[in-house]
Amino acid sequence: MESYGSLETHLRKARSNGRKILVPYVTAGYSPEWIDTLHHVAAAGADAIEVGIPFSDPIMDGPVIQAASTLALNRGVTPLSLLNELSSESFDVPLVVMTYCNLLFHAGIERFGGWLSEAKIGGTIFPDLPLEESEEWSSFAATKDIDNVMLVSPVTSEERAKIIADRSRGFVYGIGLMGVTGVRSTLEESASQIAVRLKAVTDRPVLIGIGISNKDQARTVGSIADGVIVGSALVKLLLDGGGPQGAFDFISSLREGLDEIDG
Amino acid sequence: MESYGSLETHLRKARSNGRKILVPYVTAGYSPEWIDTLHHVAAAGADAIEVGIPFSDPIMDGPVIQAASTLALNRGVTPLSLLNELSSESFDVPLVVMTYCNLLFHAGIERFGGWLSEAKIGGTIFPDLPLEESEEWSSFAATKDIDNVMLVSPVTSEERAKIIADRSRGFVYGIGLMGVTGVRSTLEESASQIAVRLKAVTDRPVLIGIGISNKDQARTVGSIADGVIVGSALVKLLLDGGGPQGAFDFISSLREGLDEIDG
Amino acid sequence: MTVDHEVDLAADFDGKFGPFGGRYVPESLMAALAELEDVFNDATRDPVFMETYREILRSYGGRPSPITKCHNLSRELGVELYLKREDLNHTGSHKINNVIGQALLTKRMGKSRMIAETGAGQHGVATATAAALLGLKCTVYMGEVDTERQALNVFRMKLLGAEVIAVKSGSRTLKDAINEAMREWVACVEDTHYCIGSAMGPHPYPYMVRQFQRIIGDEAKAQLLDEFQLSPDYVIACVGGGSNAIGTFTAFVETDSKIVGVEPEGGAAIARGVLGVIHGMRSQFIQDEFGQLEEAHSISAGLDYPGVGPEHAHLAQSGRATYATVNDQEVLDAFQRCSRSEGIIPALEPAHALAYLFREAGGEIPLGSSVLLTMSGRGDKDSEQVAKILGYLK
Amino acid sequence: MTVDHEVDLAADFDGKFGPFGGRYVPESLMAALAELEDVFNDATRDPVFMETYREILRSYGGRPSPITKCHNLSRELGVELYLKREDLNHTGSHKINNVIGQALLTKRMGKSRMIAETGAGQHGVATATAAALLGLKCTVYMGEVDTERQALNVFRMKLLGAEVIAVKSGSRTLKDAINEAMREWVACVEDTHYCIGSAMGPHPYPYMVRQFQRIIGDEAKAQLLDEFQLSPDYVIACVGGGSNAIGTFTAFVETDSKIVGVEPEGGAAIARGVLGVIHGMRSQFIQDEFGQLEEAHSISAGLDYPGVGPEHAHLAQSGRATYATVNDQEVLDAFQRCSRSEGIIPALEPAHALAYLFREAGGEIPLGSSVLLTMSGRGDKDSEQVAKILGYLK
Ligand SMILES: Cc1ncc(COP(=O)(O)O)c(C=O)c1O
Ligand SMILES: Cc1ncc(COP(=O)(O)O)c(C=O)c1O
Repeated sequence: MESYGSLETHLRKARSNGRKILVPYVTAGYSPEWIDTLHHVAAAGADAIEVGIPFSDPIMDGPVIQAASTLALNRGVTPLSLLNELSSESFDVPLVVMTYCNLLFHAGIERFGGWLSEAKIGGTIFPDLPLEESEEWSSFAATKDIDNVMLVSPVTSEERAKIIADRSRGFVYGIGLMGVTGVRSTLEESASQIAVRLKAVTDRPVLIGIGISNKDQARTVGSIADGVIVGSALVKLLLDGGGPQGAFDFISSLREGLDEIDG
Repeated sequence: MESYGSLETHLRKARSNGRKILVPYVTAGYSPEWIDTLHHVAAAGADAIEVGIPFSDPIMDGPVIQAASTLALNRGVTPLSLLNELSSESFDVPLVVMTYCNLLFHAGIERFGGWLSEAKIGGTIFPDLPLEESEEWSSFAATKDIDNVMLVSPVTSEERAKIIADRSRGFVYGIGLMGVTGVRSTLEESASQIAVRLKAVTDRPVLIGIGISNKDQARTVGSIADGVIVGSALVKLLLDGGGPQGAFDFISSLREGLDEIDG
Repeated sequence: MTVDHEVDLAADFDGKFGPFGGRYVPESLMAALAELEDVFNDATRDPVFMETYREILRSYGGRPSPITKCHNLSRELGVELYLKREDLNHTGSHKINNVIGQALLTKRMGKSRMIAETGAGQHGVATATAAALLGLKCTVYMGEVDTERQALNVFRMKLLGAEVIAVKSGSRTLKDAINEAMREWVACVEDTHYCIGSAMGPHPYPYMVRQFQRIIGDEAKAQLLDEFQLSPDYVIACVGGGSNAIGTFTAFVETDSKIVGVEPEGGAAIARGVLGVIHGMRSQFIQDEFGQLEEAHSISAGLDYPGVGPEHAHLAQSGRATYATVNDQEVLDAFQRCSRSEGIIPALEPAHALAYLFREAGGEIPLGSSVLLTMSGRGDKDSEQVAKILGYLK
Repeated sequence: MTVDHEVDLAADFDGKFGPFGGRYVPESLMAALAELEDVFNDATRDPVFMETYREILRSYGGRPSPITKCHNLSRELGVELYLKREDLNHTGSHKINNVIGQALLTKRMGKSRMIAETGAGQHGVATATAAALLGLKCTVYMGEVDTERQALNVFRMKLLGAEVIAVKSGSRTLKDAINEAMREWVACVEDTHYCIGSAMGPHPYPYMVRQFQRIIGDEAKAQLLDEFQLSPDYVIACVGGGSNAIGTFTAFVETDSKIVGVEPEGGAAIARGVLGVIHGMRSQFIQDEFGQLEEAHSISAGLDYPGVGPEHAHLAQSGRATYATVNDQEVLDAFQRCSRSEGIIPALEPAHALAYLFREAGGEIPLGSSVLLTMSGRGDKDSEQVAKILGYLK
């Protein structure tokens, strides 16, 4: 049960160093500069980066990430072309692919796993692959040193949350609110609650995502959880023309916020 | 039963003089010159004139007479205004009003009868007042020396035709074909047939109308019946701008045709 | 559930409803009307004919139409409202009851063609439907103005195989379409039946159409008794020519129910018309001072007729039924309220009946009353028009 | 006539149709789906619930819908054609069967609101109707492209009290409306039920919708036996998501009848799709080489879905049913032919089933066969579109 790959090893190490974990999300291929953006985000103090592979029907994503996905798809990118781009890059932090399970099943677990390996991906997040259907991929992924991260929602029962946390690898993704990805001006109470609940049932790194958009929110949640995932706020900045440097500045400020937390 | 008014007296006299009877139809008020038209038509050799009082919903009339009625109604004429115009005129031949029974019932039999009397009208034709409903008006009309003319159609039974012919006053109107008023290029066989049938059941003058549009047709039918009624062909000529003189010429030619018949 | 009204259907009848009714048509049509009357009387005494009529209405037309108890509106209004759901019939209104009957008579007379007048197109579509089903040719007369306003229904009739003639005479609306159909009928009466769309025209039409439509009220009466042990305090229906209303009322004339017909303010032949003889019948019509027929003006094309069937004139005169009017705004409001409260988008015609009920519940109609209201048709046909009026569509 | 399928309705079921089906949704929705499954299983074992469901469909929806034997088409085609007349239901299609069931479940779960996706608007109108009837709030998601193409249906939904949200993401059509409804559901699952419109989506939807729609086939089977002493040789229905088809087929899966589902050529998820996991289910979808969902292209908005319900994928794979495709021209021809020959203007969706029959009568379908075909909806909604295509309207 307590086996895991290098993604989780990496995050556990950060945590044991008293560092709060910061995982920014970037939509792959949203612009030709996306690779550059990843490098800037890494340099700004990310502990891992979530790379979204655009899917035609992203049911867990709000308008911002949908828009980024559409931009990317309209540029003609494919899962393979994006992963190919990544395979010739190297990053100091692990990459975690976030996408929908049809892309996995369509390519086939082995083929898709192969593409991920080539791109040196350390983990995967499939928001529409529930516990009950995840075993096959999780096991195969493990053979490629890919940690399949699983999600727990505010309405997941205690019992089920524990099972999911056990089965998850890399970290446990606590969903901060009932809703899809998107920028929210105020932090939902549910974000801290899920953090408390998850910390109580697992020793695995607990990261909270969805609805965390700024330094204050990151600091609040980060003081309970092991860290945070920030997606739409970053992507919005990129879509608004912030560029790699803007991303760097934004992530740096979040880093700062997290670092202010009294370990 | 054999009582009748001056209209019938007039037509019987013509017939006994070996003359074929010609009754042209003119829509009252179709143009300011309509009275003038009546005079010309009388002068051209009509034995009586059918004067159509426009009604909003003339179910027995085809497009030509409908158009004339609409012209008149759009000029703002009313049954009373038209009859008033007639009351200050005088004609050598009897006038027969043709209209629909709602105008009669709306004004009321006595009032309408009074208007007709004032205008020196000798007869009436209500194509939508059937045998069964005609008694009240016929009787009242008789008191005003107005002959109520009744119609027999090609599909009227022998028995019923006889009753209608008996009840009719002025003349018996034989409907020349199954259809509404209108110009037809060929004469229907039914026109001669109804003439034969009616001549066999009545001594009253038998005039055939509907579908008789030219000299040849008039001559053919007139050689069997006591005469003909010509409506749409004349009205069409008037609508086409033929004017009183055109009407005179056309009626003269029909007169000529009828006069050629070997009494 | 089948309602047996064979006996009554076959009753002979002289064509007069008190001083109203009769047969005022050109002599050329008298024989055809006499034949129609005979064949109708004969057919309705023939169990095979009646069984065929009922079976087509059942297996093709969707009868019996249900009675819907409207829980929401009943609560809101303080009365118990029951709708007779003619909107669920094939082609979307009560019109099918009549056209199936007349199409069967057409075949029985050995005729091969039907003609019909139509205003908005509902009766035209129904007639074209019955003609398609029974293999008859069909020509529909429609005022030119209406063919433009209701282009989609023109297409539907053509789709069903009918020929549609745009009538260019007079006001180019329904009354002129009736005139034109009558004229055409004179010319082709031998092989053609004129399928009149309401309980109007010369005898036997008002009577015959009523008998084909009385299935509405006969069913409703039995259903209310069966399902709710109820005899309604009020029976309400909208009145254009008057067929859905008379088809409903007939079952209740001999009961204690109060009967209300609802006319549009701009076409209230009973409230504002006077006696006249037009379109083959003696009845009430909206006319000018000399007896020229006027145009009706109502938001609902199906009630846009300046006359009314003679039996309604009689029921009004005798006091057995009362006739109320509602205005276009009340109708629009009722259209929306019924949609929202019950999930039933009514045709604008029965929305008149609803408008009256909404206005009078707690007024003329005492709280606690039970009300049967005939939902004569569905509102799909009217949605575009209402959307435009309300500014939702251009 | 009432069909009793209580026992079967209450059967538990694991959500898998062979390798198809399942429940692939964000974790936030898993609890709601589990609750829905429980409440559904419980409700369908509760005689009071089932009686309410049936009674609303009867007294409000117009059930049972009749079986119409098509004498004219049967003669023309050389087969015996029986139509199951879902077009006569309230709101004009089979959709009402499902939404009444789900609206009742919504109340049973103590939720106050329904959301729904819609393509052409039929399911949206049906959901808004059920919501109005049962006093629920309602929001309908509709691709922006569709709100423009079907502006009138948008108005109808609003008239019924629903809020309509134009979805601007992706291709702005049905598949995106589904995505958006799912997303919205995640955010409001506590007080809101997602009323999916076809036999698709995550478990228990495909199963639940089938159970609410199987009244079609259960009734039809009993009616054919009752009225015609017949068990049909062929059972045919059109397949979009697949609800009318599965609702029909279920009664015949265990009989000898041959079963045929008909897909549009441009949206043939079974004939041309491949295995995928989208919209919560494992099934067949039309996808690009990497698994991105493609848009469907069909003349009929109701079949314009690039996937198909999982039970159809299973019936196809197991060979128990066959799936055919027809093209838009065949559908247009069938639309016209059925109108003209039978006086029934079909919706474009069931015109697909007719088109297959017209093509294959005397071919794949031997002369003399008896055929049950589900007339899933009426063509009023499509008349304008067809009139434009045929050049009758601009
Ligand atoms: C739905 C509906 N109701 C009522 C009417 C009015 O006709 P009648 O008064 O004959 O019932 C029409 C006429 O088109 C109609 O379509
Ligand atoms: C009349 C009709 N038939 C069929 C369909 C297709 O849906 P399904 O495949 O779920 O029956 C629709 C969908 O809108 C419809 O309106």
